Amino acid sequence: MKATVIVTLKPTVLDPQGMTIQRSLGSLGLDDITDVRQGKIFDVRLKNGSREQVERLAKDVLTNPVIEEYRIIWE
Amino acid sequence: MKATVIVTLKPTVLDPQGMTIQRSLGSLGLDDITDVRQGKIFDVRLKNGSREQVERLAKDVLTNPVIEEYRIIWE
Amino acid sequence: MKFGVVIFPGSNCEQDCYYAIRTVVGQPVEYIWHQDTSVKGFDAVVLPGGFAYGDYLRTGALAKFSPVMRAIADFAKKGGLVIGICNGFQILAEAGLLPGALLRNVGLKYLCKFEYLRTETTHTDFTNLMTKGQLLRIPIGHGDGNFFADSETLERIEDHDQAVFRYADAHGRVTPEANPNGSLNNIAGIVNEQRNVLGMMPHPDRAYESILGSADGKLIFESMVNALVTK
Amino acid sequence: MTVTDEVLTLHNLTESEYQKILAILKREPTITELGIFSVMWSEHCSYKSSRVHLRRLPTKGPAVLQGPGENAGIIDIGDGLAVAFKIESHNHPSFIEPFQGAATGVGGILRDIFTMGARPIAAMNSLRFGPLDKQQNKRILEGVVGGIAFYGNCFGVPTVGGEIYLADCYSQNPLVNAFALGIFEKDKIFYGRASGLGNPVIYVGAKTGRDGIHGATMASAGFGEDAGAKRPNVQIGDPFMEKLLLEACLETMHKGLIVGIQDMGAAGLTCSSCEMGARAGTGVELDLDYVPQRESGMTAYEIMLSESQERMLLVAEKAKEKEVFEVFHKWGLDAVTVGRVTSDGLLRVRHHGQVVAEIPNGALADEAPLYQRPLLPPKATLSSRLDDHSFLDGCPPALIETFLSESNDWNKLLKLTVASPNLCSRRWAWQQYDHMVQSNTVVGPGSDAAVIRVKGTKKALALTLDGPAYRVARNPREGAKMAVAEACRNIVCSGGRPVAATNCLNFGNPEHPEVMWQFSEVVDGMAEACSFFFTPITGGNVSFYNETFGGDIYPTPVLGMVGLIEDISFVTRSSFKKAGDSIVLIEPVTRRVGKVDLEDERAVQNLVASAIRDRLVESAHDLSEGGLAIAVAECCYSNVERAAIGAEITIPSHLEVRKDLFGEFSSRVLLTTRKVAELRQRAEQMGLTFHNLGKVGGNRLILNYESVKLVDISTDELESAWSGGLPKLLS
Ligand SMILES: Nc1ncnc2c1ncn2[C@@H]1O[C@H](COP(=O)(O)OP(=O)(O)O)[C@@H](O)[C@H]1O
Ligand SMILES: [Mg+2]
Repeated sequence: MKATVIVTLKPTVLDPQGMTIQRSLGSLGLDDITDVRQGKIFDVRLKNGSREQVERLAKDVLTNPVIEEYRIIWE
Repeated sequence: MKATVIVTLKPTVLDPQGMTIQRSLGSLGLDDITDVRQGKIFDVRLKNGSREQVERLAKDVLTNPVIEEYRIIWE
Repeated sequence: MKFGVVIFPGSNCEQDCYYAIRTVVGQPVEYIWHQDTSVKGFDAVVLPGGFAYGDYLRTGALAKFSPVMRAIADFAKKGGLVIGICNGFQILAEAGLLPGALLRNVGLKYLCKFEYLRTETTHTDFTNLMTKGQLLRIPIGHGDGNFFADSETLERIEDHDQAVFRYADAHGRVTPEANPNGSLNNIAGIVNEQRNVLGMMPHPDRAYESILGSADGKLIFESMVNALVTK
Repeated sequence: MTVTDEVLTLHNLTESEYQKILAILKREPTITELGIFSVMWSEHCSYKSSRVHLRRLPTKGPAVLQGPGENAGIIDIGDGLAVAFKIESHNHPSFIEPFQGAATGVGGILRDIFTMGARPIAAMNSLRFGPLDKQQNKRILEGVVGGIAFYGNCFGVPTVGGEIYLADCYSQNPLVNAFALGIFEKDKIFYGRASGLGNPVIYVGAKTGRDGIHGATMASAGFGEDAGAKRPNVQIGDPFMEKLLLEACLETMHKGLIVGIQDMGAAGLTCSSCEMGARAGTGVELDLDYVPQRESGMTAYEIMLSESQERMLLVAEKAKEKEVFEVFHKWGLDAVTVGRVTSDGLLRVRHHGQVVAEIPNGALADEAPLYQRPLLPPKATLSSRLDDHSFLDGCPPALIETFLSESNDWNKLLKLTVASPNLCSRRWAWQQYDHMVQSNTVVGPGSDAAVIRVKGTKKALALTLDGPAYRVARNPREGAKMAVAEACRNIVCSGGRPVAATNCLNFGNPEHPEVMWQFSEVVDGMAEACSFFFTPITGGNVSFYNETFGGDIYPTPVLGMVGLIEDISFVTRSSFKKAGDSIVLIEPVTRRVGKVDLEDERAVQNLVASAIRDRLVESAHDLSEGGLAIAVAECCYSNVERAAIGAEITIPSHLEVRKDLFGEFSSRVLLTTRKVAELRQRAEQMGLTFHNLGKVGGNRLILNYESVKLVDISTDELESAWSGGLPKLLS
């Protein structure tokens, strides 16, 4: 079984990475793109289909709750 | 309009980050998880709905074709 | 003979390269701004270390779009000497001027320390003053120096004698323990097929005076001067 | 607005402080004004509990160009050059988010340096954590080290030294003190002054978000049960932005385009604007509609109090506004005029066409309340049990017991000791810091002091951070003197002359009379020793409220000492140089633990300094934690110049073997020399005790005691125990 964990910065938290990418796009002629925010994604495989372990992984290991939030997509 | 670009390492490329996470899982009792691979996700906003710019962004900027591949999710 | 050192936003070793070339190698050197569209008048171009655009997307990824990179690609195609050090190597790889890519260090951490490099070939414009197998002590300082290429590309690099430096131990043995970052075949530096573009992760610009712990890096700049003189 | 008790509590303002506000304004404050007062009068910004004491520190000297009161202190190093340096704490943010907290701490201190026009050329950090048997402490340490590396490496400043020390009291309250030093021509110093009526006030750098609102007031209150609720939006560091700001600011300065500049650190736009006005005796008028904003719908209160990082405020000459913009645009940065300098001495803030605040700058910056808080020596003090071996503090109890009882297997004991939490190698941490960028690093992390050469001269700078927390906890006054003595000794052992210092005073809750007593004692001890050694304090930082659930941390002063090496050929390392060199120990006639005799200390330092200058010395190492055995071991380990090397010495017996090997007596140094007789003569002339211990050589460390061979161990084995210590604790 597979799952995808998506970890992103909370919307109010500054994302220097995304901003820097966005700011450099003008010179590439990609000026329709008004905002870029960067996050992480984890493709996870698991043996017994124990969803609970993926939840714990996402919450306790992959996410820093002070600045990030996560969502899980099940396949 | 919004789009999400997901960039992941090609399957043939070693993923040290994913491997390090994977290795730490045993001691956390998360031993049903057999594989973790890390990637990046970019949440993009665009003005004129020009999909072509997002395609170019994903292909030319966000991805290094030597090591990575991408997919786009449209919203 | 004139050297040019490129400044990208976020470069931070441009002064080291400048100082090494001017003061120690004794050659004229000028800065090149990343927005410049020409490198006319220069005989050799240095892409220095640092964090161009913060390395925020991938190392070297945003810098490759700087206008100066088009000029440098032309310059290289015509045989001009280009050396990319650390972040400069990452930029050259991103720009396709060198094969392969630089991944995150296997240990996931930035590492700053001296390494031994074994000189694998003297048939380049950057190593012509060395002997084959010569050991150089030159420091690294990077978080993404793990050289990767697909197996076909790697084979071509080796077949064409393009691997210039490998990480080695103090006795010159190329072992897994001597590999600080997980690079394939312990590769620390490569040249293009034309042999006029070098990318290397270690910093010769931090090892050009014995007071800094080593002066071995000078050999690389002096080889470039030598190549330009004899050309 | 009705200002209720609750509103005042939320702003950490007392009733009497509120009365003072009413008296200054002669009316009720608006909410924005209340916010402005609360941050400017917070402990962090106003030093209201510490100022009466800090006045006792010596701040003047022939080399001092700028003492406390500006963003950084400045000293003259000759050749037309000056260096600016300062240390600052970022303790509370680093507890909430270790990586970003430490990163933004580094960012903040770097801004303090380049605000004055100096290019940062070195950084250091002093860190305190709880013991690493707790998972949370490991996470904090890893995060903090990672954050420091992330910021400093990207910015391009070499992180050349620092200290990490573990003890229980820091478990819920880590300390992150960041030091930076920059260099410039001494006639190109810039100040934070808003002068020139009508001159534009220009905002540059990152956009303003709701980051760290009330960061300053938070740093002025302890963490209790409601720490979570008080959490502001965490500040995220953007070292790339800061690097661009550095280059752009220095360029505007060199082109002579600006008249005043200040970074937006604690209390953001509020602090920078009113302090610049107060220093120049002018008013500043801001229109917040022009302030670049990252989030929508921000109130005036939020914009004024935001602590978003990587922002600066400059004042330019009217005619040069455009040129300033051009420089910033060249570096890809926004620059916006957000206000003007006025003549009325007021900070006037407009938002959406309305005046939302109007306060005299002087009242905010200079008329903050001052407290002479009660002082009381604490009843219970730390036990004296570990006085001879302070490094044991913070070690697991089992290790302490083994150390204090083992008396057969000294090989084992030494191996255990070198790997113990407070003595093991910090290489794991500093290898993550770029300590070579700028190609000036002559001696990097790991020696007594870091040494940075000054390009274009034959000089070098020696830098060290010292904060002997256990000693200060045992006796604040003596401990503070020891900190100064050790810092100076470190500089002298590196071939330099101590010139001036900066200090970061990390303490518990100033409302506890015991804490204020500690503070006062530390200031007195530091003042005495700094006067004695002619090393004025040119600035620093005070961090109070380092407590959790009512428990105060050790009083933890950290001293950052800057020394000058007149000729780079004087640079001396702590590590042994060559086989055959003689190892000698130099100490005062009277041995002391936990206190220092300043005259004795001076004699030792004078001897080392003169011996180095006269080329009698091959290596010099100051003895501190772990005493003689540890110092000798440290001199054997490998370094950038050579592989590990052995030594055989005979340790003179004095008291008892454990103390003779590991006792931490003050004012001692270990030298190697090829001129034993000459050195001995000098030492004895100066009234010092001289012991010729043995020689460098081989690949084993051999320690004889009287006629017994106590230790005989391969240096490789010892070094791997030492260097493996921290990784093992973290794994
Ligand atoms: N412990 C101290 N010793 C000497 N000077 C100090 C100390 N703490 C603070 N100062 C001085 O007080 C002034 C205000 O400091 P601070 O508010 O930390 O500056 P900033 O606003 O740049 O952070 C500075 O000039 C600083 O050097
Ligand atoms: Mg400041």
